[in-house]
Amino acid sequence: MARFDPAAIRAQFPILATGPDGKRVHYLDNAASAQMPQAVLDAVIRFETTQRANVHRGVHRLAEAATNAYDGARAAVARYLGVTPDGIVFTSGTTAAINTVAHALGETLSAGDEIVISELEHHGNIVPWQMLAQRRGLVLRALPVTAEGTIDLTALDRVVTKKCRLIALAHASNVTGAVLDPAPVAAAARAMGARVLLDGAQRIPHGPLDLLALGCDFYAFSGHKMFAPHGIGVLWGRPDLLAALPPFLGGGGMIEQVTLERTTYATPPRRFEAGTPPIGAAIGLAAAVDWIAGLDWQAATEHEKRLTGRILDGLSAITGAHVIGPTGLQGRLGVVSVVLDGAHPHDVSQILDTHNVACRGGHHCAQPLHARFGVNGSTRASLAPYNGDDDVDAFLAGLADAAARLR
Amino acid sequence: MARFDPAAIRAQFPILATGPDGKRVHYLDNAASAQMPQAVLDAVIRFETTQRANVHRGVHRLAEAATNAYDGARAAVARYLGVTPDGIVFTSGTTAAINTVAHALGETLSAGDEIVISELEHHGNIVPWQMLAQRRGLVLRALPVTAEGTIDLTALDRVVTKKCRLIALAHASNVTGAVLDPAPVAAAARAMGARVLLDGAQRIPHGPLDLLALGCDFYAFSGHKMFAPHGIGVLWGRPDLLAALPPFLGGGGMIEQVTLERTTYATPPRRFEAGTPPIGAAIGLAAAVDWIAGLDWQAATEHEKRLTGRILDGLSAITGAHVIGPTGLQGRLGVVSVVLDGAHPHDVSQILDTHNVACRGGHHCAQPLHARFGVNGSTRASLAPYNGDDDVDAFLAGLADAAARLR
Amino acid sequence: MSDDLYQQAITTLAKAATGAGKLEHPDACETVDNPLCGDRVTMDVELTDNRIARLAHDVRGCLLCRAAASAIGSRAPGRTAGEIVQVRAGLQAMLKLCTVDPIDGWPELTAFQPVAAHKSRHDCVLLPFEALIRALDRAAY
Amino acid sequence: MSDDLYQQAITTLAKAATGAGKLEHPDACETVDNPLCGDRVTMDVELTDNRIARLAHDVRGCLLCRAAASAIGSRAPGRTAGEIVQVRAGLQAMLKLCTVDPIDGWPELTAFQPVAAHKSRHDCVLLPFEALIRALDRAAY
Ligand SMILES: Cc1ncc(COP(=O)(O)O)c(C=O)c1O
Ligand SMILES: Cc1ncc(COP(=O)(O)O)c(C=O)c1O
Repeated sequence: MARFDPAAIRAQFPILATGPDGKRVHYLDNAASAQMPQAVLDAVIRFETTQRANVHRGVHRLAEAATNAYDGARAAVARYLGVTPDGIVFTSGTTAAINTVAHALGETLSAGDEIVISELEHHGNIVPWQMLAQRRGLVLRALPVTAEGTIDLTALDRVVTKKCRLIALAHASNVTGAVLDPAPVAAAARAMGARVLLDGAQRIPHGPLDLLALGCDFYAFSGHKMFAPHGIGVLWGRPDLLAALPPFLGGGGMIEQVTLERTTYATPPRRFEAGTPPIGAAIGLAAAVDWIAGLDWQAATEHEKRLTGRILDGLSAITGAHVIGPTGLQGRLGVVSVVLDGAHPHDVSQILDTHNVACRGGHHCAQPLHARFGVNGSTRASLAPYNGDDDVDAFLAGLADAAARLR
Repeated sequence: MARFDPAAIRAQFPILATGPDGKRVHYLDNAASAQMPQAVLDAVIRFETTQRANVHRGVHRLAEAATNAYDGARAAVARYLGVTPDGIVFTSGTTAAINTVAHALGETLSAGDEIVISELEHHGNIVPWQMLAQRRGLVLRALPVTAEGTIDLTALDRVVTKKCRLIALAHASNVTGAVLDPAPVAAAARAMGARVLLDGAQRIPHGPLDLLALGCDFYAFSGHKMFAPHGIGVLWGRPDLLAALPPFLGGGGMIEQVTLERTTYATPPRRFEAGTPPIGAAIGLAAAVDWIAGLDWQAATEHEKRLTGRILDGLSAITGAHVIGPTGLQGRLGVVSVVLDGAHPHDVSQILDTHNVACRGGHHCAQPLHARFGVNGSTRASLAPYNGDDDVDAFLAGLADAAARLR
Repeated sequence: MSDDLYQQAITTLAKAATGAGKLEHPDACETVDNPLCGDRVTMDVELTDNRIARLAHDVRGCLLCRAAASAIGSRAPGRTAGEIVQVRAGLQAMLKLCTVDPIDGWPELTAFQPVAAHKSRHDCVLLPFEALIRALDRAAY
Repeated sequence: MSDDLYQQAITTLAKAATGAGKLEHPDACETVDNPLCGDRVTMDVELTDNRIARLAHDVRGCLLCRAAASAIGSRAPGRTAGEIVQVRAGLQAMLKLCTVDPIDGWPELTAFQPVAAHKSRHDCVLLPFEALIRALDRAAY
C-alpha cells in the first residue's frame, strides 16, 4: 500500500476544509468529539428525509423502513464488534451506558460489596459508582496510577478482594492515552467472581477491536467520539448477563405487558431501551462504523503512532513542558496531555486557538488523575486518522508560543 | 388572514413530497413521530459541518461555537415556553425526563408515600412510577378514565390523599386526544402538599402554551414529536425544586468537584445533564421551536380542529367503527383512535398502508387504557399542520376498505 | 404489493379458524406473547405415540396470526414435533429468505409469501408455530 | 482577535499579582469555584467604616483570572461594597454587551475588552469580583 494519506481522509470532512482565508482548523480535540464525515451526515439526512418514523410499533412503510434501519444499525455495530446483536444496547452515550450498569447490576448488590475503579477514570466512570456505593452501602476502591500514567496492575492483588463484585476501568485513558491490558484484570475478576466493565470511549475511535477476546462482561462507548452524532452510545453486555439483570429506565418499548398493578419486561436489548430511541443518531453510528471499517487500520495506526512520536519529540524541546502519561509509544494511543510550567491550560489552549489549533485545556473530567500528578489541568492533543504532520507542527508551534508568552 | 394552507407547510418537508409515481404518503402517524422540516435539518447540518465540537469544557473556536449553540438552544426552548433557562434540562426524551424525576424526586420519598397517575397514561408515565414504588415501598394510585376517554377529575377527592407526594398525568392523551384541565389537578395537589408533573409529549406539538399558567412543577416532552430529531427531550422543572433535588445520572458535566472519596454537584440544569449531551439534536430542537413559533397557531389550531371533525364525521359512516375518546371537538387534540369491530389494528393499518396512509395500529404504549375499553389495541390517526383534507379522506377511504375486507 | 397480504386465501383460512378452542385434558398448554403488538397465542396439545393426537388454539391476534393458527389446526394433527419444526423452518425461510418453494403437505402456507416483504409482520405468522413447538416440548417431558 | 487576550497589559497585571496572599485576621474570607474549569479564588477582606481596609486574594486560575484579581488588589482598597458591585456591573456590560466605556477609576479593566468575544472566558474575569462581593456580603453581618 502507498503511504497513508490523511489529506484524502480529511477531504471527506466538510468542517476540516480549508476556508476562503486559506486556513483550516488543526483539529486535535478528537478525544472530546471527533468530526463527522460526509458519509455519516448523508446517512442521517437519508433517514430524516426518506425513512423517518418511530420504530417497532408501526407497520406502515415508513415505520417499517425506520425499524429496519434501526435494527440494521444494531446489527452493523454488532458485526463490527464481532458480537451478536442481542448484546448491543443503544444508549445516549458512554455515561448513560455506565449508569445503566450501575443501576441494573447495582440492584443485585448488597452492603459491603466492593466495586473497583482506578485513579485515572473519567468522571463518567467514577461518579455513577460513588452514587451507587452511597445508595446501597457498597465500598468503592481504586487502583493507583503509575508515574507513567497507567493503571498500576501490580495493585490488583491488594485492591481486588473476595468482596469485589465489579471492576470498572478505562480501556484507554482520555488524559494519558495509556491502553489497559485487560487480561490480568479479567483474571483477577474471575478469581473473585467479579464482573469486568471496560469504558471503551477512548479506545473505540482508534480502530477495530476483538471485543470477546478482551474478557470483559460490559463495554461502553459513545458515538460522538467515533465520527457519529452526539446522543448515541452503546452498552454491550454479555447476553446471558443482560438477561439476568433487572431493567433500569421504565417506559415504552422495554415492556412485555403493562397493567396498573404489574409490568413484565421485554428481553434484552429492548429491556434496556426505554422510550423512543435516538433513531437517526443510531443510523449515523452504523454509518460511522462502516466508515471506520473501510479504513486501512494497520496504516492508520502506524500513522497515528508516528504523529504521536512527533508530538512527544517536539514537546521535549519545549522547556517547562511535561507529559502526563507514557513518554514512549508502547501501550498508548494518540492522546497526549501536557502541563506547561506556570501556564494555565485555558490560556494555553486559547493561544493555540490563535494558531488555528483546536485543543482541549482543563481537567478533562478526570480531576482525581490530575490531583495524582499535583496539577489542576493539562492541555491535550488527541489524534484521528485525518490529522497530519502539519496539525502536529501547528500544535507544537502554538505551544512554544504559549510557553514564551505565558511565562 | 387567508385560509390556512397546509400544502405550503407540507412543501417544507422533504419526506412529504409527491414521488415520481405521483403519490405521496398521507402521514397521519404524527403522535408517534412528526416529520422534520428542512429548516430543522439545515440547523443540524450547519452544526455538524461548521460548529461541531464537545461543549462546555473547551475554549477553542469550535468548542465555543458549539457551546454557544447549545446554550442558545436552551435559551430558545425556555423563551418559547415563557420560562427561565435554568429550569430547562435537556434529556434524551420524555421517557428519560420522567425517569429523571422518578429517581431524583424519588430519593426524597419514603415508604407509604403515594404517587397518583391515571388509567390513560402512556407506559412512559406508568412504568417509572411502578419501579419507584417497588424500590421505595410507595403506593401507586390511578385516577379512572371516563367513557369519553378523559381522566375522571371527579375522582381527585377520593384518589389524592394526604399521603400523595406527586400527581403525574398526561397533559394530552396519545390515544384519545383528550386534553387535561390542569387547574383542578394543581389545586388538589397543592391542598395535599404534592407536586404535579405533566407529560406534555402530545400537547407540545400542537402550538404554544403558557407553561407557568398550568400550575405544574415538572413538564416533560420529546423533540421527535415536535418536528425535531429523535434522542432529545426536555424536562422542565421549577428552578427552586430542581435546586433541591439530588442528581440522577452521574458523570462529566454535572459535577463541581470530584475526588475518589466525594463529589459535589453542579447547580441545575447541569446537575441533571450527565455526560456529553445530544448537542446536534438540541440545536435541531431549537430550530423546531423557532419553526413552530413561526406558524399562525390560531389558524393551525382551527385547521386541525376542522380536520378532526372531518375524521369523526367520516367514522360515523363506517359501520363497526368506534372511537376511543371524546366524540366531540371540545377539550381534545387531533388524535383519533378507532376500534373496528372484528378487525385487528395491525391488519387495519397494513391495509391503510396500501392506500399510502401512515397510521399506527396497536396499543400505542397504553395497555391499561385499552384494557379499560375492553380491547387490545386501536388504529390511530394523528394530525400535524401539514395534513390536509386529502389525508383525512385517504384515511377514511382506507378504513372503509379495511372494514369491508376484514369482516 | 402489500395488498396481497389480505388475499382471499388468507382471509378464508383465518375465518375457518380450524382448531380454535380449548382441550379438556391437554398434555401441555403453552401461551406465547408478541410483546411488540400485545398479541397472544395459547396452544393445547395431546400426544399419542409422540404424534399430535389433538390440538386447539386460542388466538388473540391479527388476521395473519389467525390464518397461521388455522393452517396448524388442519395440518398439524398426526405430525411429530420434528416435522413441525421442519415446517416452521420452511416458513421462516419463506419469510426471511423469500424462498418460493411450497412446503410439503402444507400448501396453504404459500399464501404467506407476500408477508416476506413486511418484516414487522413475520412474527404474526410465526407466533402460532412458536406456541405449538413450545407446547410439544413441554408435552415431551 | 483572540490574540489580544494576552496583550502586554493583561500579562503585566497578572504578573504584578497585587494583593496576592492571605490576611491574618480577615473580617470575612470567601472561596468561589468555577466548576467548568476547576478554577478557584479565595478572597480575604477587612472592613473599616464599611470600606475595604485591606484585602488579599489567593487565585488558582488562568491569566485572565489572575489579572482581574490583581486589578482588585490595586483598586479595591478604600471602596465600599456598593462601589464594587457597580464596577462588576460595568465589567459585565463590557463582556456581555461589548460596551467600550472605561470603568471609572479602574482604567486597567479596559484590557479585558477583547474577552467579550470569548464567552467561555467571561467567568474567568468575573470570578475574583464574585469572590470579593461574597466576602463583602459576609463581612457586613
Ligand atoms: C403521552 C406520551 N408520553 C410519553 C411518551 C414517550 O415519549 P418518548 O418515547 O419520546 O420518550 C409518548 C410517546 O411515545 C407519549 O405519547
Ligand atoms: C474515557 C471516557 N469515559 C467516559 C466518557 C464519557 O463519554 P460521554 O460524555 O460521551 O458520555 C469520556 C468522554 O467524555 C471518556 O473519554
